Amino acid sequence: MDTKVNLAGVELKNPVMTASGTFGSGEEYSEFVDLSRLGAVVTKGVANVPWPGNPVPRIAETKSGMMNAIGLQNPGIDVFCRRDIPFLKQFDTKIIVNVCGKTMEDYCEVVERLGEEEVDMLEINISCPNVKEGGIAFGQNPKAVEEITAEVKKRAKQPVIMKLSPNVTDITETAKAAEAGGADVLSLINTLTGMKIDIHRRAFALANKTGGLSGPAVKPVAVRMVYQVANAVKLPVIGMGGIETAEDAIEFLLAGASAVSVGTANFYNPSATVQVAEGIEDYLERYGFEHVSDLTGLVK
Amino acid sequence: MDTKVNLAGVELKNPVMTASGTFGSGEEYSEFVDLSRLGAVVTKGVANVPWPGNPVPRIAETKSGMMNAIGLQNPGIDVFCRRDIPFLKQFDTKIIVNVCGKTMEDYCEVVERLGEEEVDMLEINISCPNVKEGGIAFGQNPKAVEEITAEVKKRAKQPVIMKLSPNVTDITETAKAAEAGGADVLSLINTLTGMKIDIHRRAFALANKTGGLSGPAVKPVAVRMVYQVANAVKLPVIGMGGIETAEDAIEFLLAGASAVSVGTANFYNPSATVQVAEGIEDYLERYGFEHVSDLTGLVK
Amino acid sequence: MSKYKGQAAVIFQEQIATDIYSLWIEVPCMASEAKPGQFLSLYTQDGSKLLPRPISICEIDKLQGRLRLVYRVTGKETGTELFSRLESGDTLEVMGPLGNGFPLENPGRAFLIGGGIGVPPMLELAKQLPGAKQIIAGYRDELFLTEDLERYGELYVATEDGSAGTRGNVLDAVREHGLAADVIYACGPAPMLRALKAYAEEYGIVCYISLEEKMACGIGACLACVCRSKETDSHSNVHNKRVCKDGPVFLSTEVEI
Amino acid sequence: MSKYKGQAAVIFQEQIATDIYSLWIEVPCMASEAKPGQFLSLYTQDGSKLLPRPISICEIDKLQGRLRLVYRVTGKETGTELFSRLESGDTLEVMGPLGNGFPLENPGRAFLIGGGIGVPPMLELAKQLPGAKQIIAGYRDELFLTEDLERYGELYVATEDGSAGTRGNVLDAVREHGLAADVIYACGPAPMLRALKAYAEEYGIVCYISLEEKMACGIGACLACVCRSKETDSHSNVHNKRVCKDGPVFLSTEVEI
Ligand SMILES: Cc1cc2nc3c(=O)[nH]c(=O)nc-3n(C[C@H](O)[C@H](O)[C@H](O)COP(=O)(O)OP(=O)(O)OC[C@H]3O[C@@H](n4cnc5c(N)ncnc54)[C@H](O)[C@@H]3O)c2cc1C
Ligand SMILES: Cc1cc2nc3c(=O)[nH]c(=O)nc-3n(C[C@H](O)[C@H](O)[C@H](O)COP(=O)(O)OP(=O)(O)OC[C@H]3O[C@@H](n4cnc5c(N)ncnc54)[C@H](O)[C@@H]3O)c2cc1C
Ligand SMILES: Cc1cc2nc3c(=O)[nH]c(=O)nc-3n(C[C@H](O)[C@H](O)[C@H](O)COP(=O)(O)O)c2cc1C
Ligand SMILES: Cc1cc2nc3c(=O)[nH]c(=O)nc-3n(C[C@H](O)[C@H](O)[C@H](O)COP(=O)(O)O)c2cc1C
Ligand code: FES
Ligand code: FES
Repeated sequence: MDTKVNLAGVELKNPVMTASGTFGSGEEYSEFVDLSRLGAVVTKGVANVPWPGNPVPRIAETKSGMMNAIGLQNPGIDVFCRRDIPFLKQFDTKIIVNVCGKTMEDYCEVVERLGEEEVDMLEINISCPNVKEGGIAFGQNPKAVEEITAEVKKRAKQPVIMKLSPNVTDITETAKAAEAGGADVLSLINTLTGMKIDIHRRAFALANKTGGLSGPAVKPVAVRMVYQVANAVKLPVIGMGGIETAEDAIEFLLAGASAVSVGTANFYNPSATVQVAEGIEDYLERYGFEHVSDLTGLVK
Repeated sequence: MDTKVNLAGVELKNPVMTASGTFGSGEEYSEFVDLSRLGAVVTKGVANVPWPGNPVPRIAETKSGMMNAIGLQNPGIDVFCRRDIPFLKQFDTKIIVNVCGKTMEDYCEVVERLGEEEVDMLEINISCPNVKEGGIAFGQNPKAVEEITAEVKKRAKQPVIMKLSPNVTDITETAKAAEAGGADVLSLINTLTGMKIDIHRRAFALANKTGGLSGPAVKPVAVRMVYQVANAVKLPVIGMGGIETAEDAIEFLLAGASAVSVGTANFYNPSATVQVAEGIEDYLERYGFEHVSDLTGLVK
Repeated sequence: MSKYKGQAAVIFQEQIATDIYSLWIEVPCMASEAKPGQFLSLYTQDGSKLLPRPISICEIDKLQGRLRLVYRVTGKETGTELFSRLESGDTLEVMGPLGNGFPLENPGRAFLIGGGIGVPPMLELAKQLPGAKQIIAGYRDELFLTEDLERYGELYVATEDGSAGTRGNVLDAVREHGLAADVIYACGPAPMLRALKAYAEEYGIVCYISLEEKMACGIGACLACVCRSKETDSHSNVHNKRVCKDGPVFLSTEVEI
Repeated sequence: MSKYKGQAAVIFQEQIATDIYSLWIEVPCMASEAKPGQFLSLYTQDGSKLLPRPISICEIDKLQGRLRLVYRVTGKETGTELFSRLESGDTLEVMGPLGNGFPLENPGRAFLIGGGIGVPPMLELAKQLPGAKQIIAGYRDELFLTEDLERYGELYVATEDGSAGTRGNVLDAVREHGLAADVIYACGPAPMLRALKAYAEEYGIVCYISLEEKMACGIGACLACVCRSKETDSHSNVHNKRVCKDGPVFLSTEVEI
């Protein structure tokens, strides 16, 4: 049985990775899972300088989901390179660094800096709904997506994953724009913008007013978008949004994803990633598939 | 305590209505709730001619939600006027007829026909994701929204509610387009397009491949959009999407809705509508609000 | 109000075969109205599972106000798995009785045919239907409810693996024993119902079949659970009937399956 | 691996005041490691409620491998309401022990100050902290855990409505009884902690406070639960510390509250 997947020339031992921002840089979760069992660890978004993030409350529970407005708090690329990359190098897994920024220049600075580091891929977050500048402002406009993809690609030493926002009328447009800009891989979905109001305090549940909805609640939207994108572009797709179990992950693979990320589920099941990887193996065996890649896009 | 709300000149005894398609024309639910306790009954969408709807399976359960692809099955306007309107006239509630169509002409035909009937308002569904023509094709394009609103308004004898799709990048654009077209009221959200795959049969869970996601899972997205729209237009807004309890309904009111619709919750709690109406009264009393309209848009 | 929605008391639950559970609940107002072939909507207590699980009535004890449900656990983390953990003293949210049920005027010799998890509704039907009854129950391998069934009619069993009764399906059992009837009452998987529809046409006999479809409201309002009808249906004004309200029992001639 | 995530056995639960429950669970690997001031993440069995409910450790019974949790049900349909229905024999999913806990080197006379649902962690702290302890517990009206607390130190009570002890807050009780200390350990609502921070500054004494914030991961990875730190934090490289991992106990001087 072959669980390997190839994303733009990078070979992952299996298609299971972590969703950015839900796993730190892996340190805290290494107490619960052997990071070497994962296809890749995708780090929390990192910017050129440290970001303090948003005021608290930063999260709120919703039915079968949660909203977050962390606001991309991060220690900046210097500390990240000094501390987080060496930590991850101890494990036999691929390192994918998620990059955020407020301006085109911010993104480019981080991407250039990472060219010198031993990381395997870059994931460019142009879809964070929780910061005023940057993020989603890029991700909702196909022209801007193409532009930033092209600029990043010019500077990147590693293959580039563009992370798409689900808060759009037609996700195939931004997907095609990223493809036109030269993206190597697409990942989706980031969070859906949501809001919660505390009716007793008559105030927003999140200090930021709105937040990004994630978790099982959004899975049907995510599967639909992965299906649409996989059928609209030639690039490999990393699917995510509400994956808790191997069954969920397989749904994304069958819809067209080449790999998957586990996000919110880590919070309530710290071994979710490894369980997903194991469950995919069981499925391949049960139904007699030789390669996990045989599942990709099987349901049309 | 005053629970009355005024929508474009139509006075509802309270802000609680049913969401189109989740309550039929009220007959089946009249065994469980006194329809006269509701602000309004919004009927299942009706077209100029009978529609057979989509093949089964038409629904699938998802975490804290469900997907449907009923495909607007309806008996056509003739049977509807002969049977459903007289049934609803027996009750002391407002009648809002939800109208669907494949072409501009279809919508206009139904709207003209309803001009002769004793119904209180019309809700124009330009946001159904489950039919190829019509529906969402109109609802995702601001220009088309403005056009169809204007055409419908020319012919309508009753106030017109335009029902907006959440499957858009910026819902304030379609909201403003409906306002520009002359809409009297806006209602939102319709369902979010989703997909589910049965990994054991390796087939779509719905015959229609995609379906509309509804229920508590979508509430955060719905509250956010109601807030955005209420702050972008001058029209009253009817909020819906995942309302199960009075607490949920109050969240929508505080976000800016003037009235609310209960949809999917009817399926698992047939008395949900009346319980919501009662719970809103309790809230007004507990916090000393005199008018339910005082809640509208209180959280800014 | 003839439909009840509320809590039922769990009286007793036992596993009667692999993944098959038998559950007695007490809910007097429903038991007094229920008819064979009707079903209940069962609701889980897990807030993430919203929709009803429709389960047929297997037995009715009007005297004690109790109903028996026999159901299959369809997999891990399903609603039926949650139901299987219920114990005496627990409560279960239910709505019903729903649907039309089987007609009880017996026009002659009857076949009562159940396939797999379609067997349970045949038990109460066998108890209530007057006249001569030949009960044919088909299983993959493991039998259940056969001891209950044979008290109310001649029982014939078919198993796919031949481990009991006729090897094959229910029609194989009919042929093997040379059975004949004037009317068929059936519940089971679609291929079985299709075969019975053809059989009934061939022999020119009346055939009632109980259909299954995914449901949301369970009471006829949402139009989720339709089946194709031969003629235009008077309610829908198209060729669709609602399984939950117009059915689940239909004449085999009025629906296309 | 020092953190455990898995099932704990419910040994005994009782209601000890309006909406306040005391729950003993057995989970030996956690009991052997737990320290006062640490907390557990509790998970509901309702699939629609995903996030942990952080609850402080109230008592540790290392011998029997048990932990006591005392918590408040915050409303209808909440996770804590679901926990309140647990009975002996049930299981409960937990993770922990989490966070740093209170330092146990006692540099002199200590105040142990709990406000409302911040009282419970003071019990195990009182048991383990060496030296002279003055325990000040503040309540709105109804008392709980006072009989347990007075076994481990001098207990002073304050109630907002004056129904027991000093009318007012914990600092009113300190003043009324003319108490003094060299170090403060405190857990309770933000206004109380703010007042204690000011009090400690005024008297130039060390003050440890346990903070609360909404959590997702509970282990330091998601950055949901931050509080503002006075200096740049070495991990975050900004003025944020994680309540779940760097706390929940902080020196009052290192955080802005
Ligand atoms: C009128 C009627 C009577 C039935 N009687 C019985 C019975 O007596 N015993 C029995 O074991 N089964 C019966 N079934 C089938 C039973 O409803 C399903 O097996 C059950 O709903 C599956 O739920 P789950 O929680 O195990 O699965 P899940 O996968 O968790 O279900 C997800 C959703 O799909 C629906 N669903 C899944 N399978 C079916 C199905 N086959 N039919 C309808 N809805 C489905 C569920 O109701 C639920 O809404 C009947 C179905 C119908 C329509
Ligand atoms: C370190 C720490 C220790 C705590 N110790 C105790 C204790 O010993 N006893 C006790 O009764 N309470 C304690 N709390 C508060 C307790 O966590 C909340 O009251 C509880 O999570 C509310 O959950 P719910 O299911 O009742 O509410 P819901 O409204 O259903 O909760 C929704 C979500 O919000 C979170 N949440 C709500 N209120 C709080 C809060 N005040 N703090 C953090 N998260 C919250 C919940 O964890 C959940 O994720 C502690 C909090 C923290 C951070
Ligand atoms: C707390 C939190 C923080 C996140 N931070 C980031 C981030 O820094 N960069 C990013 O691209 N996505 C971020 N995301 C989005 C996730 O990577 C993922 O796209 C989304 O949560 C959907 O997957 P899930 O439902 O499995 O969580 C974050 C999500 C959560 C819940
Ligand atoms: C089964 C079903 C049928 C629906 N049919 C219609 C319809 O005919 N016309 C319409 O405008 N909306 C229709 N809707 C959308 C609902 O009116 C509502 O906008 C949506 O479900 C969100 O609300 P909820 O989460 O409370 O269900 C339907 C929804 C469901 C679940
Ligand atoms: S389930 Fe709604 S009509 Fe049958
Ligand atoms: S809860 Fe995730 S960092 Fe504290």
